[in-house]
Amino acid sequence: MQMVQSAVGMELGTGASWRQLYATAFRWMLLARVLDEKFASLYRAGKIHGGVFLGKGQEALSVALGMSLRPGDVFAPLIRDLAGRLAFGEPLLDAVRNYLGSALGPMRGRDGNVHRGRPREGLLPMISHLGAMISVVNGVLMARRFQNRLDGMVGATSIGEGGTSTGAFHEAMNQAGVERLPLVVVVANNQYAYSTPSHRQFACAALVDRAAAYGFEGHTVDGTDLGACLRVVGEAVRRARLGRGPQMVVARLLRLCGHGEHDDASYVDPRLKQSPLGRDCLMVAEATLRHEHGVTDAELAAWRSDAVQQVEEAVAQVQREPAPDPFAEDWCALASRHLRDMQSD
Amino acid sequence: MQMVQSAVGMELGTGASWRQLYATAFRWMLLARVLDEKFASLYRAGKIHGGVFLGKGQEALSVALGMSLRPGDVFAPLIRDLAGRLAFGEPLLDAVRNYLGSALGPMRGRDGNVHRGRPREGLLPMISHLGAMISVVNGVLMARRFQNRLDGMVGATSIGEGGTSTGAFHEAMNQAGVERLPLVVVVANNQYAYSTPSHRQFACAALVDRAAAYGFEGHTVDGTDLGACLRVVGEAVRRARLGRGPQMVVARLLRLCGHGEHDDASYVDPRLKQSPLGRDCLMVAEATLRHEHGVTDAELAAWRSDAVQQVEEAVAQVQREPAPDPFAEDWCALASRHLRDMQSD
Amino acid sequence: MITYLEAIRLAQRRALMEDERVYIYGQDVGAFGGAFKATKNLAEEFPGRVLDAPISEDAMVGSAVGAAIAGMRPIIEMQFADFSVCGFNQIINQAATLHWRTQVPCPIVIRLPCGGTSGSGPFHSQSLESIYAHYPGLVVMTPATVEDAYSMLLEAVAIDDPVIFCEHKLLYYHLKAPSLPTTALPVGKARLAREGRHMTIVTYSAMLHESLAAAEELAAEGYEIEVVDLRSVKPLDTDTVIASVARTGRLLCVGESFPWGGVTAEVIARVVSEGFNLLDAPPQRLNSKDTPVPYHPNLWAAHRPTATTIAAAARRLLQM
Amino acid sequence: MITYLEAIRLAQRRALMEDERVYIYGQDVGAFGGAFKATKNLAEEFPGRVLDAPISEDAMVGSAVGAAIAGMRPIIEMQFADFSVCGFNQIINQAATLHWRTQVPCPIVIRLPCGGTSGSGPFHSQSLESIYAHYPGLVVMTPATVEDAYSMLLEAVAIDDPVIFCEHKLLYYHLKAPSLPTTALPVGKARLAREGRHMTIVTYSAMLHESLAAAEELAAEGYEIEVVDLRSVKPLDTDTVIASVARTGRLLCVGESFPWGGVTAEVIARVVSEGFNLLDAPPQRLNSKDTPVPYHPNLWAAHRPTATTIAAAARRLLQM
Ligand SMILES: Cc1ncc(C[n+]2csc(CCOP(=O)(O)OP(=O)(O)O)c2C)c(N)n1
Ligand SMILES: Cc1ncc(C[n+]2csc(CCOP(=O)(O)OP(=O)(O)O)c2C)c(N)n1
Ligand SMILES: [Mg+2]
Ligand SMILES: [Mg+2]
Repeated sequence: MQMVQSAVGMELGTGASWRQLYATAFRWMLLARVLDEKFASLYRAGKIHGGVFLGKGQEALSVALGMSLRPGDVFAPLIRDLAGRLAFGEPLLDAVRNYLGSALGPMRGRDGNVHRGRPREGLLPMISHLGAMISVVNGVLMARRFQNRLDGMVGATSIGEGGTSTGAFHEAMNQAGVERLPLVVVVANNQYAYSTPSHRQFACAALVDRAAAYGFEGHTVDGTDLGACLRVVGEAVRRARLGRGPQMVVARLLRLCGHGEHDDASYVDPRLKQSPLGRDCLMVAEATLRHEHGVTDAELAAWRSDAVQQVEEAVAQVQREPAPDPFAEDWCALASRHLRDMQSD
Repeated sequence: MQMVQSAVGMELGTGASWRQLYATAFRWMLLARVLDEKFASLYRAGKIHGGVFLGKGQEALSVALGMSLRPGDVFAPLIRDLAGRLAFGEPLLDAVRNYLGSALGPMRGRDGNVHRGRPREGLLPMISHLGAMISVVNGVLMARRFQNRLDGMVGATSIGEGGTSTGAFHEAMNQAGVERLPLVVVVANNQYAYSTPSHRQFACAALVDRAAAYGFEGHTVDGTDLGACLRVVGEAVRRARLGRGPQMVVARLLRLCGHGEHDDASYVDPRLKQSPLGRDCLMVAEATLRHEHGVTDAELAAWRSDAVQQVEEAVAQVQREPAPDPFAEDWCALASRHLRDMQSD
Repeated sequence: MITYLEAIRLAQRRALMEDERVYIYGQDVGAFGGAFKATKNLAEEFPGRVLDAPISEDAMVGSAVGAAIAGMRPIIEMQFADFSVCGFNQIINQAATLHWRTQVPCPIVIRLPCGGTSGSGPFHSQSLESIYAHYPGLVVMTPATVEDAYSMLLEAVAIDDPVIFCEHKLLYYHLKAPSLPTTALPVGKARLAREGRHMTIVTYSAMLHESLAAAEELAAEGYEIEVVDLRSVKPLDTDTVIASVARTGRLLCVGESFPWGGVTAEVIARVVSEGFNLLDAPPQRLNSKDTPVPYHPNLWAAHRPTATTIAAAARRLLQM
Repeated sequence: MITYLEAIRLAQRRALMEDERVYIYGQDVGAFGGAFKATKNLAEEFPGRVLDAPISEDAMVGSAVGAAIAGMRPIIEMQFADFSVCGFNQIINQAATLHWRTQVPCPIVIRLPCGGTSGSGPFHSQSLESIYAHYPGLVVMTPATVEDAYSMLLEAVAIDDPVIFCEHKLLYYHLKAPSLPTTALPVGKARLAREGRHMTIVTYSAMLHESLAAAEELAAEGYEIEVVDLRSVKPLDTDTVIASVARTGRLLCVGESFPWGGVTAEVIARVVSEGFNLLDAPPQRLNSKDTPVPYHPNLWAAHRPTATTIAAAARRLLQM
């Protein structure tokens, strides 16, 4: 995996300019948005089996996490993290291959869509069961501690506000607190878990109240504001890296798409859509780039066409790639081939 | 089940005197202690199979909960709740029968020791898996809401600080918050979960911080002080009953026995034993009765001999009762007998 | 025409209508009507009785047990069968043991959208009937037809034990019947789905349809295949299976769950221990392969039994 | 003399000594040495490598998977097998699928103190081998002897897959051997525990000893019973079983887990589908009864198979 030079490599105020950081983040967001839209249209065209799950509206938060991480860190993204994945260094091809089920993809067609990763390179592939990835990140960090390689390293993961209701979330948060691991958990409170509004999901005044209950430092951020996300998430990651223990960031935002592309999200309260939460972080960031950083229309157009080109090329390439061949499979789930269990099936 | 008139029936300051309340509580504690000691000696004599789990040091907290409840409430006690069970109205015979495996016991020898209850009478029998009873209490309360019978009713349950690390605890607490149920959860932070000290169990400054994270009101109490327990637990129950939503009480205390009677608890830090936490709530309460309420030696001796007599009689009776007969069992776990699954075994 | 899914919805509607002890609890089952729309409009029609749950399978099931103790008859919808394992402890240790321990019945229904569909992958495709059927105290229903989906769900609500109700997602939309049934076999009875005399295929759920297709294929070759639909895998109607084997002398068991243990092994073990002499050839079985369920349609199609592989296994068995 | 429990402790000690990637994580495994003392003194001897876990089975297993990804070889102790179901999702969906999905191995060992003991009741007595063996991607070991407890645990740590290591609590203290083994059968191979020619009993774990006692009883009646110890139930060594059945013509399978599905059904299904003609009588099986495990010693003794009931089943089979 070619890891990109991440945001924290050029820590805020040290070296690279804020403008450069902001612009880089924006370009990952843009790439993620263009790719997500491509997935949506491939889905509508019947080219993708199963579901398509987009990160629309959550790119600013996600990219801030991805850019705050470095090679050597570990990251367990969730369903709406295309921007963060790309910023962390996941090749765009991985995403395309996994959605199209290419035999050359990271999961070789065995698993699909957002269930992908490269565990050896620090990118953990999610299982569907919400909350289950956090303790896996903890385990990587515990391993690095055993190996005396934990210093300066961070583990990061995302979850939705709905996922915080799982027992797995609780056990893993508590475990990270007890072990005082350099874990950063970013909660995207996008107001809905599928169709379920937050008041049917939790009853605390603010989700960030849970940070203290686990011995985490807590942070909140406006997830529609890229600058705020870069600052707050970056700071949380910095603290974890410095050994200040686990960090939890709760972002307020709105999912600007369906739960999956099969869902028209008609249950979303129109007042929320019209509220500041309903702003599109990509457009907000674009406006900031124009007005505060003097980015021109021409630059923006060039970035977009670069993103479109990357996506089109990747899709064109993957569409020519082989599908997995069931006859070439040896249908054995064990690494220890000699222990495969023979039986008539 | 003959339910005793509980403490809240004579709410603090209304009617029955504080002295009377305190003395009643003390007598339940004493009965529980005497019975627990009897179980320990039966265990040492090889008369009890499996384990014996005592509530020594936790009687004040437990009795305060049991006495705050009324007939019609629901209570899911845990392992160290003999005093609370008795105060709630569990017949002493149930405890003895369940430990000795009498066929006449509430579980008919199918389950043993602390795994007993009378679900139809509001006393839920624990399963071993920690945290699992809380959502069951929630369910009873949800049912009463459907049935329009929730008003003025309370559901209560106990757990140790170790049990708060389970996913089940979290999911159920969150559920109670969302449903705004009249649930009272009493956490006995007795500093150890089996041998595991609290700093390996959780990392928050204080467990009561978790109350807010679930939308509960939180309370703390010195679990060695019967008066404080009656006041604080009583107040939590009162608030739940009045519709102020779920309540969490965290008590500080020390387990004054092994995890079970097989365990000498040699891992307990001697400094804790010598600290105020290590006081025996029964002796503290006895001193209070003597010095503040003018209870005489003769009265105390009479109460004790009454407790001893109740226990001895019950044990003598149960020892003559039949053991369950495996040949009389029909070995069917289903209520729908006609659906039993025939197979060679 | 009524689909399998609509039958499930209508059964729930009828249960809500006829029995005020019934309520439905699960993620997104309320106003949204559920991920598969099995509860569409029910929240509106039965205000306060169809509740959205947090993403807390353990608490969902635990609370259902408590409600059952207090006299209700909850229906719990798992969004996918695969997520039910997050409530596993409550299902197998709390719900399944309650009546045996306390004599208090535990009438809850846990609806599991089960089974593989193309592109769903390892975590949205599992068939869990073999896991739940292992546990004493549970009834495990696996309806294969629109009629059974309807009548068995009603019976699931009516009986006094926890029922694991395995609905096959592949049948939701495509399986149709002209009307709702007015009569039904009782739960615990298997059904002769097709008569024949050369071989018995014992199966259930979506595999019934693959098996029937295989039987059709073999009919063209002159073989008459009897197909038994188990309907519920626990209780398992050994008598009907053995009666069929007595007629045909040959047994092939087909299931979609993983190959180690499970329904097919249980059926064969029962038939040979009780009906050994009825067999003219070694009983055979066909399950999915011993890996997680794959995402890619090509792999998925090869992972589970299909009419083609069933017909091939049947031909081999017919030659033995 | 070395007990079964001490063999488990010593295997862990050796693993810690020889492989710095090994660590132990579980409730009370540290200074306390574990609920059964299987890790006694290990925390002291290997500072920082034997860690107390919170009461969080899900997180215990999840973190083990993460550590395995990062190159460690964790051993997770469940305090009782029964509590492992609180980590069920991580075991079957996270650990078991990792290698198949990603090609990254998941070398973790989950030690389960299994099986019934008198007075332990429904929640401290379960035998879960049949449940875990159903899932692709797991290896399930069920050692019945002191030697196997030692050598198989070492092999469990060495292999690259998640291993469910089922230790039987009844054997912990009472089963003894003069010394640790120096050689061992590889995992995946069953063992002829007793030779005979009239019947084969296939079993594993504590039921091996009940079966051997039954064989002894029957020897006095002139019957020579062959006893096969499966050692691991997944992989399951069908070849050794069939070879034995080829010699004896009769098969009785004995297991302690619940009767529906599971090891005994799987063994029989395999034997009949591959070795039907070797059988002179219907294969039979004996499991625990179809209820939770009872608390009272009288009930418990009747719930599980014993030498007496095994001998009775064997006699019936010998007459068939
Ligand atoms: C344990 C578990 N239960 C149920 C599901 C089904 N499910 C998938 S996504 C989802 C909603 C998630 O909501 P949230 O965590 O808020 O994330 P969002 O989709 O809003 O980003 C649900 C219920 C699941 N994946 N895991
Ligand atoms: C889910 C689960 N895991 C493990 C256990 C084993 N276990 C029984 S009691 C106990 C310690 C409980 O500690 P705590 O909750 O603090 O209660 P205390 O014994 O101190 O009263 C443990 C680990 C269990 N019962 N349930
Ligand atoms: Mg959400
Ligand atoms: Mg404790």
